[in-house]
Amino acid sequence: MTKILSTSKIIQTLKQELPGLEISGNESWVTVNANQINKVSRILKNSDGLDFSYLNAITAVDYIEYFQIIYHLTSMRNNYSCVIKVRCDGRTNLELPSVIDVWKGADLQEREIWDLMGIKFSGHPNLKRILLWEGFDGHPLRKDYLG
Amino acid sequence: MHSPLLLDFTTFYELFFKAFDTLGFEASAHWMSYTAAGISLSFIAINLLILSTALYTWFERRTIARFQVRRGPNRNGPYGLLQPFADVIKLIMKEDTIPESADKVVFTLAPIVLLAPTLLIITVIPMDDSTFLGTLNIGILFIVGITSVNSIAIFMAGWGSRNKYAILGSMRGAAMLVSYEIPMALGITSVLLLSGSLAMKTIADSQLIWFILVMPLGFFVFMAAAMAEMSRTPFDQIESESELGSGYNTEFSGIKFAILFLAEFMAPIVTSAVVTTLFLGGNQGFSPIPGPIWFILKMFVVIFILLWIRSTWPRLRIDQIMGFAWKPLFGLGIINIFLIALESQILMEEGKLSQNDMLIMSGINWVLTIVGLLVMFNIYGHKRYNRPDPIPSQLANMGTDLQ
Amino acid sequence: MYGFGIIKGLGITMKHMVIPSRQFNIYQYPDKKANPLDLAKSEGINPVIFLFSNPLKFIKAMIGLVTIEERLPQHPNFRGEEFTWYDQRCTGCASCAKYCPLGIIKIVTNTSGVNKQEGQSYDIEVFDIDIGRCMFCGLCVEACPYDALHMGSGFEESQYQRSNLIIDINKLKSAEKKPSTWFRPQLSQKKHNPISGETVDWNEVGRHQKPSIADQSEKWAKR
Amino acid sequence: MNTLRTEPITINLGPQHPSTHGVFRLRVTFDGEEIVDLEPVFGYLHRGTEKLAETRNYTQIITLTDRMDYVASMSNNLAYVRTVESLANISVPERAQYIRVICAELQRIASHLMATGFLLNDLGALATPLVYCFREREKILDLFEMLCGARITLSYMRPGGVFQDAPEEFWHALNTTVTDLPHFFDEIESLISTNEIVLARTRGVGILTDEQAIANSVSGPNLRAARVKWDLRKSNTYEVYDRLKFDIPIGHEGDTYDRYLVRILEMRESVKIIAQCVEQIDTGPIRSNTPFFIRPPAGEAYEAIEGPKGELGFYMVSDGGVAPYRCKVRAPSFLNLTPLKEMITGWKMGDLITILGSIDIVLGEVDR
Repeated sequence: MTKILSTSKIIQTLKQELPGLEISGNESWVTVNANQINKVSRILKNSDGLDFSYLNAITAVDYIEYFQIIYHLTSMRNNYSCVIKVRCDGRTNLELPSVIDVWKGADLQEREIWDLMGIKFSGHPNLKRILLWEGFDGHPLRKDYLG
Repeated sequence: MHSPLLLDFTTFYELFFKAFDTLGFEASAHWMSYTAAGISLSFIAINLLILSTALYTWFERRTIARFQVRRGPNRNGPYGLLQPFADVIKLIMKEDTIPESADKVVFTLAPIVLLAPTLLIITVIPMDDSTFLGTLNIGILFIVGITSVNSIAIFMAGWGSRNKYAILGSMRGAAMLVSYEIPMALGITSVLLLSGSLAMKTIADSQLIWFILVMPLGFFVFMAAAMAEMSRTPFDQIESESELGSGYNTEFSGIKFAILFLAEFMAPIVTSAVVTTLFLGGNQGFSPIPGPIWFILKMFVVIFILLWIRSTWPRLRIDQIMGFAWKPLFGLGIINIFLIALESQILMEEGKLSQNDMLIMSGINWVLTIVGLLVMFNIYGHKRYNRPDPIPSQLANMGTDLQ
Repeated sequence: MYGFGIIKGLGITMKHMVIPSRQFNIYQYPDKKANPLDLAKSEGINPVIFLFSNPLKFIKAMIGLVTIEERLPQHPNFRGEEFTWYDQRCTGCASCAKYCPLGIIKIVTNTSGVNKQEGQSYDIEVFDIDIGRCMFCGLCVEACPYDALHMGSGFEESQYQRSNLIIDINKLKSAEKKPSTWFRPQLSQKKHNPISGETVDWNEVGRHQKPSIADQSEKWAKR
Repeated sequence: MNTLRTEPITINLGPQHPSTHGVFRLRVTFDGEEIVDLEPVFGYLHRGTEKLAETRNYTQIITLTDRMDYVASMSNNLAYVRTVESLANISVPERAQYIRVICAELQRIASHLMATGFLLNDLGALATPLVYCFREREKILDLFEMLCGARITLSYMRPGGVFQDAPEEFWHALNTTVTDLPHFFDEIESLISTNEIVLARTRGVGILTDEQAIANSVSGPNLRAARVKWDLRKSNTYEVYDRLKFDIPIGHEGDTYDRYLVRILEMRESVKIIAQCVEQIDTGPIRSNTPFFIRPPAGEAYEAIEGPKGELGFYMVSDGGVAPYRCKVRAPSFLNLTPLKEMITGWKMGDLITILGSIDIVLGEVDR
């Protein structure tokens, strides 16, 4: 069974590596500050105890007041998983550091999130609409989009 | 021995001459009967060939369907025999479009240029003791010369239609057809060495033992080259459906497409006729069945093998095809020529080979071919065939407690 | 051995071509070319007698001009078109309309005033199923609490106009009652076959018998 | 030869192209026959499944999941209902779990047969292996027809089980199919696996190394072909997979041939799994008592299964209502396309088609 890695260990490691990091968590997920997700992901991938080499999925959820980006990670070598959440406040000009330089698998998923949710990923080399055509008005997966 | 088919130029000429002579054209009867015989004979030949092509498309579709556990066309007419005619009618009734940016002259000419050489080849095939054109004493040279026009026609079709897929297909076609001329010529040369004549009829008659048995290697080289020349699987790069859509004929429609396809499906018939003449002893056979029937039976066998191969093998990549032409096939062709030349030089007496000589040759050649191929396969294939057991990557570990 | 793989492949395709058991197990929809033996069999006579009694047809069959109908084999569970609906069982609860993921069932009911004791207080005026948009998921059939709606087994319902694809209440009432056994274990237990079998009456398709008025009143009295 | 200059040409491969497996489009730049650049263009089959799911209730979404990976509806159903069960804490009876596993494995065989057939079609084998594979797939579809009345869009599973028990004749038909299939695999392997033309076309072509595969979130047979022994059926076992014995085949180096071979080997394993399931299955209920309008408590769940194409996951957020607040699909074919450029660049036109065919995408899932 893939175990869920205890979030306290993740928080501990992250705090050690990044002293000024805003971080909180409950038993099933860790919430980190949006601006530092790139640095966090680098630590998550490269630290010995964590070793989250595989990015399962990136999901964005629209909670009206804020957007939540959820990273599902798996460590294939140690067979455990974790969930990292990032909060993005506001509804316009949302921007988040891209994790594509850590996990290449984020490429298409970040493009999809930009396309359907309208969250920009700074540092993504090819942030274009993916499922809809260029020039499409609005981001359809948002709750306020009325097709 | 007189031709039972009567499809002989001299016979026709004499018939017309008699007719014109009795009608009173004394002075001009010669050239008039010459023209009339030519026109009527080519009319018959072309229509026969087109009809047989139509039936061949039906045969091909049915046979491949059988290989694939399907039924094939079976709705139009008994056993779907009218399907090719339905196809032709549909194609003729379709709008004949020419792309706006196409080179219109080249585009229009391409189907005709592709069809003409294929039609011409049949004139020198000795179905019986004579051919349509009488005995042309350079028959095989004529065939080699006339088929080289194909590459130009295919390039014309691709270039003229100004389509990227078409140009890719035709570039492949031009490169491939030109390359495979050489092994084909090598295969033919080895036949010529034994028969000592360029005339198709003489080649067929000189086969006291069929040349396929005398020189299996030569047959293999010629067959592979011929398959590439008519771009059949595994060499169908020119119009590889899964890669280029349709290749050089992407932009063609209507009657032009029909002509292109006519030429394409005529190629196996003509090629099998050539193979029958060169390697399967032409119209040789035993007596109750007449020669032409034997010829057609052998053609059917060749066509069937082509279809069998077509429905089984995947296609090679373009660079592999080119490599196959220049590396193994060219080499095998040269080796074959040397072998045949050496053997015939030793065995030939007064420029003639007896049946016993040919038997000895076939024995030596078969042994040499099989041993050579086995050695080559072992050297060439050993590395590719055997692979060690896979080693799991160290990057993942599902836990040892499972299993 | 390198070089023999392609020859082995040729053997496999040849095997498929020549072994008849692989070749003649092909269904031909909607009809197949009948050979004389089939025809004689279908008419129930000896092939030799058939040859003499009907030589023209025999020759026609020989050259493949005679066709006989052939249907694809179909399991009774098949969920297809031609919904079977029993108006005697339907109470107009509109569960089916509510469960439909696409919302293509339209029901309009009216109080009829008849049969109030039996619970049929609703008169169904409109019952439209737009099978032009239907995806035959069967959720409506699964939802029906009184087993009034069943799937059918057909699939040849093409029409020239979309409007013809709407099955209205008259069509449903007049349609042949051959329900599919999909999600109806009571029918599959009876080995009902919608393709070749009999029509089924409304009082045979229920999961449970409808209680009579006497039963119901007794039940109420016990309370 | 510096004076001889060639010009690269750009070709639109698709959306209408015979071997892009649907309406996929690739903007490819060729230098002669060699590929120097390519850009995949998605979205020609985008139907907004995730948005549609937000307006339907939990049972109705099952019909939407059928239409994502339309050659493996059963796996989609399974992944979806597992997520709903985890969200709403629904338990599943044991018989239903076995039936689900049987269905998922049958669907895996069907999907892999299609992938194999189309790979050979892309290689140019004139549809003969494709027709043979389809003939076998047809038998599996017949089984599904017995089971749930449909052949492609099955909608068989429900949160809390499956909606109807398998009829008697299903088990007989399943037995014959399971005994027949290994013979067919032998046959198709002797037709394809040792064919020198196939070897020449696929060995060493389009190599995806294990590091690349993991970094690019590749999953399923493509990941295992790259020597990574990772299968969610073992690593994160679900349903009754922990009671079944099976191997996880891996490839040698991650080329096109390995991706093909891993699929064949996986089908053989699937047959073994089905045989074990048939042995172990017991009578019992097939569906726990679940309402049609499920109202899971507010929360979220991510459940993934090993689908035929890879890790098929659903992430669902519930706000306590009858419809999910957010339903995200982790589509394996979509993510398997991430390393496409790395794999294809530098190869020839013919290789592009075979590499794309060996990745085994389904456009309904890529574009959702």
